[in-house]
Amino acid sequence: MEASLERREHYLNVSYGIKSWLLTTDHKRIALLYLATITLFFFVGGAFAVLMRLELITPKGDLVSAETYNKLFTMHGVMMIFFFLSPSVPATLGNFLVPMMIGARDLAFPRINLLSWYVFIFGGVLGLGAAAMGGVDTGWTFYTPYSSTYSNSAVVLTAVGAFFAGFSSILTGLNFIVTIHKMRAPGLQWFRLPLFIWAHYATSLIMILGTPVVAIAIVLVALERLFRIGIFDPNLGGDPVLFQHLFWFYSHPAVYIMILPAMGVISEIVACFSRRRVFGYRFVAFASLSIAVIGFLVWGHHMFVSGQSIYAGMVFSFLSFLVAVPSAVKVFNWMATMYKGAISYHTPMLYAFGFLGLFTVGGLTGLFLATLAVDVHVHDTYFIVAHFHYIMVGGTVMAYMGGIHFWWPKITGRLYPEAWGRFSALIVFLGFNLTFFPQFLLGYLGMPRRYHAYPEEFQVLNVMSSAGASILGIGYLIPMIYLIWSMRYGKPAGDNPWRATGLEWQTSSPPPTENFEETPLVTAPPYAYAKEEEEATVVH
Amino acid sequence: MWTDFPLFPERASTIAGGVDRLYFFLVAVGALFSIAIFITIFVFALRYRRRHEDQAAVPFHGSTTLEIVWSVIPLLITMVMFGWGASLYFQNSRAPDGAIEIYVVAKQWMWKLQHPEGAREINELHVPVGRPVRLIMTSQDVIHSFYIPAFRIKNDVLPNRFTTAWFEATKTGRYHLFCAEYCGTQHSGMGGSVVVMEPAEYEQWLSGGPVGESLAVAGERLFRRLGCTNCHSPETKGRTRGPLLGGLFGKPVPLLDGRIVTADEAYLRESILNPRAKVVAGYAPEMPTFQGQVTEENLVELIAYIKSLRR
Amino acid sequence: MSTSTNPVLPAHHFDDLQQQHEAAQLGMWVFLITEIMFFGGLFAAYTVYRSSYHQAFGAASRHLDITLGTFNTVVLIGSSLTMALAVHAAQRGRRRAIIGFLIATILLGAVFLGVKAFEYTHKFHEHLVPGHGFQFPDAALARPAELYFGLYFAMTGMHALHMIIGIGILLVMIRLAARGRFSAEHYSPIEVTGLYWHFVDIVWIFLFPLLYLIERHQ
Amino acid sequence: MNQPGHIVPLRVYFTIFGALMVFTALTVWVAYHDLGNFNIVAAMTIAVAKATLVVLYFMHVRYASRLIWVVVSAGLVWLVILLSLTMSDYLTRFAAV
Ligand code: HEA
Ligand code: HEA
Ligand code: HEC
Ligand code: CUA
Ligand SMILES: [Cu+2]
Repeated sequence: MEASLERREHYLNVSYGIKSWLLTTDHKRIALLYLATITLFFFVGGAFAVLMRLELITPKGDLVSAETYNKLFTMHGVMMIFFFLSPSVPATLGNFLVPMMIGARDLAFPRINLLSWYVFIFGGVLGLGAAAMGGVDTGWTFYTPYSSTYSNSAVVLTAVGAFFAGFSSILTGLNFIVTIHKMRAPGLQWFRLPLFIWAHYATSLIMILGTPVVAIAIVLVALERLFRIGIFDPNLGGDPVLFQHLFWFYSHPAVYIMILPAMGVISEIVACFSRRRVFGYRFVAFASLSIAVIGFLVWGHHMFVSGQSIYAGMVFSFLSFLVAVPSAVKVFNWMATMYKGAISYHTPMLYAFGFLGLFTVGGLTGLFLATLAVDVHVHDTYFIVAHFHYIMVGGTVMAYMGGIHFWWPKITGRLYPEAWGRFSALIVFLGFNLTFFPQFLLGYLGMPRRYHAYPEEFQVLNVMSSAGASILGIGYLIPMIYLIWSMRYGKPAGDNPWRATGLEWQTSSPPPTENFEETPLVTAPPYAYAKEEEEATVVH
Repeated sequence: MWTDFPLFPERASTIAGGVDRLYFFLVAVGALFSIAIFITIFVFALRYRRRHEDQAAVPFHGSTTLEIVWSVIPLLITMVMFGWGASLYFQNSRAPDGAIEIYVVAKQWMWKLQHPEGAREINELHVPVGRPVRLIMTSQDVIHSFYIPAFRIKNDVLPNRFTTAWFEATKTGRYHLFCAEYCGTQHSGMGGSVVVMEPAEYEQWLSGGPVGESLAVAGERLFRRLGCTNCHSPETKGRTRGPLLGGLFGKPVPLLDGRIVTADEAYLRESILNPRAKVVAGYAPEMPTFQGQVTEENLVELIAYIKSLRR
Repeated sequence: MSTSTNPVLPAHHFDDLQQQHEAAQLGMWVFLITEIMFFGGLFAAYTVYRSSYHQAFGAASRHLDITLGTFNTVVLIGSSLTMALAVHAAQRGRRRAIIGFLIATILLGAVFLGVKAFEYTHKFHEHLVPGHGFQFPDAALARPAELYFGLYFAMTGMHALHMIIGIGILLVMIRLAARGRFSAEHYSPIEVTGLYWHFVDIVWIFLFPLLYLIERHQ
Repeated sequence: MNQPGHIVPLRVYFTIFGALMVFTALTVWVAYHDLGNFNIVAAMTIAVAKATLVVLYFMHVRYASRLIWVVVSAGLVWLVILLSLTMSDYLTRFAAV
């Protein structure tokens, strides 16, 4: 097997050299370019988090100055949201898998795909450049008038960086939508698509419909800083709350950009390692779409105490509860998929367990925040910080890690070391909860977020949180090391080590440049894991 | 340090109890579902673990009944959350009559608080226990947020606009006052405390402190100095160019364009800064804007003066 | 999108020209709805402020030159017509006509931008550009009027930027057409460019009444 | 959206252009009449009519597949969501509690 891996031509060895990577239009190589870059951004963002947690060990602001601290959480948020989590699953796993799962040779616009990576890199360079030039201190939310008039940090540079990251995600979303509509293999009807594809379709809708609005909001802030065209300037009678509307019109749906693809990953993993078709396939598929659509109607829940009309607040609260229902449907369907399954404890499945539990906690605490009277108290406290890390780190990052492990054999042709995988999944889970659970308590106690120094009675919980963060950091470093190691030394995986059913597993690992030797013909729904279904799925 | 280790915030206002009850309900629902889901994961993972490589799962693919059940039940639960949360919020957003009115002016990075009697404080607010207090808040620069955890209240404080909040303290003591909206370098230092006192003590504090003149008196002086009297003075009866302002506060005002608005603080503020936005029926839009000539504190004084005018 | 050197063969990852054509068209439409939302943010800001400051908006609007605005509207719609004719020519595979109509479109676009530039300089001399030097005759309305002009420059500026990009694309199309890349079977780049150009026209169709025609009767 | 696409007769393009010119004149003319709140309604109605003509004929949506129709309407629906929910705040912000 070892030998065959080298002899056979596949996308990794068709050509060598930097140029063959930087000018590639192969969606699989572009996915790896993205993987490398967002990993970098994750560790940069993580390093900022480490420094913050170190500062917060003591109540006094002694490690870094207040100014530095403000820059730390801003750049942590910007890096993590715009440059790591939003592109995480879609730009890496999505780029790699969307064409393969639908039996296409590439995305519809391969060169636009490459362009999207360059746009992303350009934005990232601006973001990092802003960090190098002293950083920004507005918070990742860029609220005016602080961002437009008062802050003297590199706001424009960072904002433009975020703008380009957004533009890159528009291009990705556009590519996915066209690809999914126009490039499906013969016989691959909509209800034969894997749920991963449904999730990415829903995500792409949000990318193209929401991102432009935050783009214009960012442009307006930049215009105000550069040319004093004060659209949000209160001195002219402009309304800073309007900026918040435009910002959250995108940034709430954006949280679903960050969770939907992760949900797609979980559907694939849970089905494969329970050897069951995903329970209630159609409901899960439609849940993705309805989350994407209803998700656009709830943005005002970030503004309950912002001076927004209380009536608008009530409308937004109501709609926020509606969006929870499809999420609940999904969780229940995954649980039902495991029922009477044949469950194995491979690393991806352990991450999926983690996802299910932590997403539930994060989502349910989201309901606390959608509840008006309670949000008045917990808004802008650590309760919020805990909520979104539970969903984004406990949910999305877990699913992302699970997905990377799940498709690692497909991507590299080699297996990662299973024991290490399980061990670090456990470390991540424990470290995570120790980091972020105390923050719920801190939040209800009233500790505001974005605080560089805090009253003494909050110290114990903060120390616990910082301790957890160091464990969590280790939990992320281990996979980083063994995954890189396995690219060279891992056991050859074979084409389909998990005996999974998706189209991507029906081709060799690593796949050839054009993905399939022959365009596959699909005749049955996905996830034919049960014995009697196995035969009828794919005919070549 | 390790002895003072609270896990739950103090409850010191009339609305705190209601918010906490709702919170406990949410915690109960949340815990119920989370624990149920954690246990189910464990049970399924153990009971249905794969015992040998080729084990096949029992195939079945879905059940519309189940889907309906687990959509409708969460929907009903969330509707309870919505109804409870929204009605409490609505109740809590209306201040009772007869509240003490305290003006809050926020700026990077301090709170300036002005009592109607004239006492001014910075980063510290003294209030009597058992009396509703209404805060009328504005900012001189960026957005801040007035937050007293023990009272479970919070509201953003915006430039060029009034927002309000209210509370009625139920327990004497000293509580944290935080700025909860990120406002720049010293955001975390922009705090202080609220001191809740027995009413008698409070009276004493009011008279004992460095009492300035009351807001309304200062406002009256300004009213003359800025020349408002030229157009709004009862002395020049008969030929005043602007409407008389006595008894105006709280009354409905018919406007030139047919709308009727209530003369609240926001309206008074707008009338001074942007008089053309709402022109009173029967008058010409002659009043000049005073934007740029009056500070936030001046405005507060002018408004307190106009509010103090009786018919 | 026209990856292949031989114009009649589809790019390697498409099955046939039909699929490629449909993909290009859908792609452009999807891109255009992102553009709708992009301008949508500006329209939202406009709606909010116009509803709060209708007087000031009316007064400020009367400082715009309605003749130039109307003239530009006619010019831009005219350029849409020539663009549509270019697509028509492409569908018939008439290379010379394509190039001619594209050049006409560019010229009309350039006229539009020229007039716009003239209007901008005029505003500059009248001190109606937001910022330190802003002056408005009616002092009581000066601040919201500044807001209006902020929106005016942001909206027309973004629109002009889109036109400049459009002209760049048109130039590329002329080059490709001159090299004989298009035929009656393969013309989707031209068609897709046309979609973009018409979209920019539509934005102006809304900007014109919203910015120039507020309360002209006073 | 068939290949090669539907070819619209030239006459249609010129008719549409003429209609757009008429609408332009109309919108300027109507702006000089005081119709109160109806001015903005008239201006927007005319603009929507013009945009519809451009979309249907110049952009060929009239002859396009269902999918394109869906895409175009999605764009409009989302624009309406943005405007209406934002205005829901501003229109009720100062209503009495
Ligand atoms: C991936 C990211 C992500 C996701 C998916 C969510 C999902 C949700 N979020 Fe969260 N949120 C954020 C990221 C995310 N959020 C971030 C980053 C912020 C802060 C931004 C900032 O200010 O910096 C935030 C802030 C935030 C606020 C504003 C708080 C404030 O600032 O005052 C609110 C308020 O309503 C909210 C609500 C919700 C709700 C109701 C959901 C729902 O979609 C959750 C639905 C899921 C479930 C409900 C769990 C599964 C269900 C079950 C297991 C069954 C049981 C169910 C029932 C009984 C209903 N979120
Ligand atoms: C995708 C999103 C994402 C992710 C993955 C994370 C990950 C983490 N976050 Fe993040 N966080 C946000 C998104 C995210 N965060 C956002 C949006 C905000 C709001 C910002 C704002 O208010 O504007 C925020 C704010 C935020 C705060 C609140 C700051 C404040 O309000 O004052 C805190 C505090 O504990 C925190 C902690 C952490 C920790 C410990 C992790 C850990 O999970 C990180 C673990 C990873 C590592 C530890 C990296 C491993 C690397 C190493 C071990 C190498 C170390 C190298 C050196 C030290 C040189 N985050
Ligand atoms: C040049 C004359 C003039 C001066 C000076 C003037 N006003 Fe006025 N004011 C008017 C007129 C005329 C109106 C009614 C039309 C309108 O609403 O604009 C008015 C209306 C008002 C109203 C709304 C009254 C109502 O019945 O609703 C308030 C409040 C007010 N003025 C406060 C002030 C204050 C405070 C000052 C000084 C800082 C001031 N005015 C200075 C002319 C003036
Ligand atoms: Cu003031 Cu934060
Ligand atoms: Cu949200």
